[in-house]
Amino acid sequence: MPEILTGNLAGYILVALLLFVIGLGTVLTRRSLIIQFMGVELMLNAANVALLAFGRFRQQAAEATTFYLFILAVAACEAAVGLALVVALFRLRGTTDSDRADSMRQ
Amino acid sequence: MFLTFALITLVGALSMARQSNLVVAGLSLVLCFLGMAGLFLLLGNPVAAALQVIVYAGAIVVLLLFVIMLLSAHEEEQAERNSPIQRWLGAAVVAILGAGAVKLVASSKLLASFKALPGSVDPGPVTLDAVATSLFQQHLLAFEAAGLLLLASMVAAILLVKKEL
Amino acid sequence: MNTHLWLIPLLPLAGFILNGILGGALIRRTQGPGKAIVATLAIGTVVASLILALVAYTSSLHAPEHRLETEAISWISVGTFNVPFSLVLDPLSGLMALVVAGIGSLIHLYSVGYMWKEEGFARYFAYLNLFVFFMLTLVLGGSLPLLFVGWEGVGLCSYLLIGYDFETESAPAAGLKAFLANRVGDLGMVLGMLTLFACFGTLTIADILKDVAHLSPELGFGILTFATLMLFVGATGKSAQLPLYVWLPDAMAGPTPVSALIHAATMVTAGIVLVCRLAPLFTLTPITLTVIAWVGGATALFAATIGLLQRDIKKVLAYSTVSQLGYMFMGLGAGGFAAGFFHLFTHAWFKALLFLGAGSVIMAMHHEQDLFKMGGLRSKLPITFWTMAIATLCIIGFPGTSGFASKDEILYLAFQKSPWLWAIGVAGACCTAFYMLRLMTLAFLGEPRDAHAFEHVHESPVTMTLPLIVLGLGALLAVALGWPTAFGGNFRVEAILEPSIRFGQTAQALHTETHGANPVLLATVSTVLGLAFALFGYLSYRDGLGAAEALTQRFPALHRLLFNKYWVDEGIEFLVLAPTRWLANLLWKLFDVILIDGVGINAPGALTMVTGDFTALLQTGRVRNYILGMALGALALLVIFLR
Amino acid sequence: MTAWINTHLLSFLVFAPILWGLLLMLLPERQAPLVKLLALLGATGVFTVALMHLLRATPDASGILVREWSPWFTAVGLPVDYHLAVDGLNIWLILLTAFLTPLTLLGTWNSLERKAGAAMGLFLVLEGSMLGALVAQDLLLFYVFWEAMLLPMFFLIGLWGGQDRKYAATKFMLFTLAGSLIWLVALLYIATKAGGFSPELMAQAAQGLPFRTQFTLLLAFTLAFAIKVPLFPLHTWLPDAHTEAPTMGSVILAGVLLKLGPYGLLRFALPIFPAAFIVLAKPIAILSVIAIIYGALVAMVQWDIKKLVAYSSVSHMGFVMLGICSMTTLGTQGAMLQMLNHGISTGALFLLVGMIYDRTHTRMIADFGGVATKMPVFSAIFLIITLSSIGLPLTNGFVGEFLILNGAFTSHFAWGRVLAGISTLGILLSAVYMLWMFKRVFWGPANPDGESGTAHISGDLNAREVAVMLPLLVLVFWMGLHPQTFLGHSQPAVEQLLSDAQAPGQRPTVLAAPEPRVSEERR
Repeated sequence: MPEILTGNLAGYILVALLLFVIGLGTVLTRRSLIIQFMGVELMLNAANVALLAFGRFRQQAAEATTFYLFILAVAACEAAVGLALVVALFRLRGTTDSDRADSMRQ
Repeated sequence: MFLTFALITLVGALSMARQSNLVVAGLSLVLCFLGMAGLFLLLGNPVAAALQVIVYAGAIVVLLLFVIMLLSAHEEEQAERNSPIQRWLGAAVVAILGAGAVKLVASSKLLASFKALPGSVDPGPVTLDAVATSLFQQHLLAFEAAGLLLLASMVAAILLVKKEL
Repeated sequence: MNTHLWLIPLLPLAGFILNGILGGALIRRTQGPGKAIVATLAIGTVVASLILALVAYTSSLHAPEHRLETEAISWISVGTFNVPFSLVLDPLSGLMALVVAGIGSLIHLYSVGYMWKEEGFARYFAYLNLFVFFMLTLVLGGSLPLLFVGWEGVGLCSYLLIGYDFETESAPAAGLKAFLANRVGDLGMVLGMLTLFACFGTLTIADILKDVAHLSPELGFGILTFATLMLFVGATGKSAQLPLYVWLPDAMAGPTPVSALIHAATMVTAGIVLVCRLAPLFTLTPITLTVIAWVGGATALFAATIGLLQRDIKKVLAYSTVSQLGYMFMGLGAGGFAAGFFHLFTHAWFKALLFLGAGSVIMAMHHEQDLFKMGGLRSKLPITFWTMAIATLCIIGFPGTSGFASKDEILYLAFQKSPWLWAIGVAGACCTAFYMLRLMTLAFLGEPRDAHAFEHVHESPVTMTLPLIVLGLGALLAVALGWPTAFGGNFRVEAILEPSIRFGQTAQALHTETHGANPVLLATVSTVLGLAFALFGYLSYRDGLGAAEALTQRFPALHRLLFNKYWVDEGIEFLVLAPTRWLANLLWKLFDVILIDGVGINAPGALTMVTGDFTALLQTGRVRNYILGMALGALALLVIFLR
Repeated sequence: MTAWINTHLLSFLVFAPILWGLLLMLLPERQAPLVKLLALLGATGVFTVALMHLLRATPDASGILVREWSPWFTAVGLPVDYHLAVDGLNIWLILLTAFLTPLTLLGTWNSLERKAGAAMGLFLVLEGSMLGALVAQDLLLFYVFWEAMLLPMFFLIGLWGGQDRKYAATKFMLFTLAGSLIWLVALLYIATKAGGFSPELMAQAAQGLPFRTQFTLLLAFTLAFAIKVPLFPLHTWLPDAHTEAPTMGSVILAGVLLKLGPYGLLRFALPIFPAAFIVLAKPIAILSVIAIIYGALVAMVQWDIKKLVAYSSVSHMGFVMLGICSMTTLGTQGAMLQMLNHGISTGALFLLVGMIYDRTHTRMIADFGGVATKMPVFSAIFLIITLSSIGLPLTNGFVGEFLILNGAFTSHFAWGRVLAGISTLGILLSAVYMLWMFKRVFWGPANPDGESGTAHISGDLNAREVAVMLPLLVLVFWMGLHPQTFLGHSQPAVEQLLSDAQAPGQRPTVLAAPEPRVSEERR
């Protein structure tokens, strides 16, 4: 069994990176704002995983958790405001498709 | 154990990414977050695991689902027009980044130097005490700022959604 | 010292200002009395000038060098460049001032009757006063720029007075043409002044002439020739010589008294005055003198031939004026400055008289100017007829008249210059005799051709006939100033003008090749030929138009050539004006609009816009595309930094 | 107050109009009548102060009449001075600016239909910045004001202009900006060499540079100034800007703004790079002559009166440039006078065109004809100004042109005579286009079309308009009869300038700014 699958730092980081990439892929390939939103959440969480893993392996778990908390707070804010924006957009345009919200085109 | 939780996390994430039904996608996200909580436990961090379940899997995903229900946008809408460039380029970026990530992790000497926990000084699981001490002593100002941010975003969300004040 | 000299030009200026500002309102308020006040003011100022000029002239005869000068008042002064206001009254300018003020006041008087019913009575008199002011400035100015002030000023007044009937289509066009033709000449004038300043470092006439005397022959005669040639170009413009004469016939669109004063007696002679003023300078440049003589001769004949067939009474006189001015230049060019000036002097009287007479006829015929519609007016307009007859005798050079004296002297000098020049002059004189008799016969003799108009004809009021009589007397008495020595007379004018023409000179500078000739024989030949043509003119038109038409049919090509005035106006339009307009349009549309604006300015602008439009395609407004871009960028950075 | 004015006169002249104008722009639109009155009062006040103080001032040893000088700030080691001064070169341009502003305000009292108050406020800001550029002696300060002039003008054209105002305003802005940005590069280059922004320092530094460098730098300087003049072939912004600008904009554009070009050339380019200037003078002189003829020819075939006058500006400013490039006292003095002449006569022409535009809302020559019957007073005034513009003797135009021609004719420049000879053609052509236009607009039968401009004319000039024109008419004759009033001040300055240029070695030692007295007081 390769070492990486046993839960060393490299394993955690790999998971974090893959999560990030999946999140990015979601944002890039899906059109529904809500699911793009989920992708963004996933990317934030990938950072969380990496943060906590590094914190653990570098003996600073408590500190890392504190920052995890802050990320959590920011994510919560982002979710609240972002979803509010989605709702507002839906009210205005009747859609949650990000491609249809293209009035910024010249 | 690590492998199990990692697989749960990644499968949840992938399923979320490919689901066409938004509700199912949201539930996949819950699965992903639960897997992540498991990983946190393995990292000796029950505090984070608990928060992950409560806030993410609980509050945020519920919020998402509420919005899906509210807008009754269960399915993704029909595309206005095809954008193959976007799709293929996106896929390519993801593929390159994914491959790069694997290669990076595999070849990184830095990561390799943390091969295992230095057994001699296992600090034990993170306690709520330690987190609280760190939070309220070193990072009090940041904490207050975060509180302010939450308040501001609450106000903003209400303002945005409310039709007339 | 001599401050009163200033009053000579300034009095008419005051008249202009008062009449110009207040006259119109006054006439609108009070009608008749207002007009009387305006006219009195206008005439009064000119008459006052005349008296002052007379006084000044008499006192100048006792002054050293027969000169009166005013103190110089600073005008333009930059470093060594000094142009003051200063007036000089010497025999030349004195005589000219007398002519201007004298004939000017007569014509002012005449105008009262002629213009009484006009709307712009005050405007007319204001312009006329302004003209007298500028003309006196021109004559008396002590420096070339001051002379130029008058020079341009009389051009302006001529422009304004020709365009007096500004509501018509033709008068403004004629005014514009006059001003522009004059401006062409003025270019020469300016260039001449520039050259003279570069040569002498001063533009005061007296200083230049004094320097000329000390000029060593090797130094700069080429440039002096250029300067005098340029000054002569200026003179051709103002004095209507070839090729710039075209404005003068059109200028007849102005009121007739204006034609008499400006376009016959005074303004058009400014060129002759200028040449006489700078006589020592011109004497040094024989090439210029030759050019002057030949241009003058050519003009004399050319204009006279056109005058042969004109139907408009004023046009005949206009071409006659051009022709007579040509004689004056011929005289100047032959070295006879005094002779040229003398012809100017006599011509001023009889040509003004002819114009005023024509004005009287035109008014009697209710503004009909076509000779072919007149006839038999002698009985109805006796004073006009007899005074005009005197003038006619003078202009055709009937022995014993002033015209004979001045023209004969010029022809004699011309013969000395070149017999061909003399021949041209005689040919011109024959034409003159023909067209003058034609004019008189058509207008006054024979049967009335327009019976209806003839019914209402009656002699002009006394304000108009009085000037005619005075001018007639003047034309007769002018001969007192000079009678050719060949006929046992005394060419007094030469002695009178001596101090002006030889100013600053010590030695006789003029040495031209002379052709020995018997003056009496020459005079006899030219006079007999002239009288023969006069008779021919009378006989051709005595019995109406029939004989003339027969002649016309025998020489149709010649008739068309002359009747259409050699197509000079059309030629100028075709060769000068049209290409200029075409060039201007080309410059504007090609250079400004296409090259500079199009290629230089707007093309880069358009390029920027097009580039912008293309790059704007990347801006889809879709957030996914932007994120993709961001991801690509991040990827690129990663590749760059982690490689 | 009096004492303060005495020591801070120039600052007052510059900043009073700017601040007053900004203040007026803040007032609401419904107060427009009041704002107009306040603007007029302000402008008149500035003119009165300028007239009283500047004409009374006596020159010191170096010919400076009034001076304000203190260190301003130091940027990357280069000291910048707050150095304002009035001497023989700029005194009459300053007075011209201060004189034209109230006249223009009064002359366009009812011309603007909307937001008149704001426009007048903006106009005062423009006046202040132009005065600033005229008095600034430090090159960076000059540059700041130079660019500051653009903005109010840009908005005047762009907001209150005619149909194509956006195009014209953009063109004006980009054209001038392009020139001045290149100039800025050269300015910074020479400033780093000189260690400061004072012209004296720069002149010293320039002498040490190789000739090619000097020449290149001078080219960059000249480009900025030549665009402002505007010199052929950089002139095409002018007809558009003039045509589209509201009357007040056209007046001040022709009256003052263009003069900053030749002024800058005389004030900065010539003293800093005398050796290179002598070389560059020849091509510029040729371009000026081309401009004279070209502008006149093109003016001839215009059918918009304003455009015609605009092209005539190109022609007249060509004379100014020719005078400067003759490098003779005569020519330069003529150019100084011609700048004032052009300001007076072309400014007056634009005012007059504005007056008839107010009545008829057209500027097309073909729409008129027979105006003299309906507006005799207007026609008389227009004729006098026209004559002044074509340089009839006894009016102002003649003296300037004659001096310039004499200067060019006697210059050391070998082709000077030829150039002077060719440019006399400009005198003829100016008569052609001006009088031809006069004939078509004022004389002849009225345009029979009932919709034509002439048909809309209801009355002659009113008392306000006559009051605007009278001072201009007085000046036309004053400058024609006694130009000495205006030449006297600049005579020593011009002589000094030219002798310095011909012998660049012996210039006086560089003066330094006095100790930072003012700034300490401020603290």
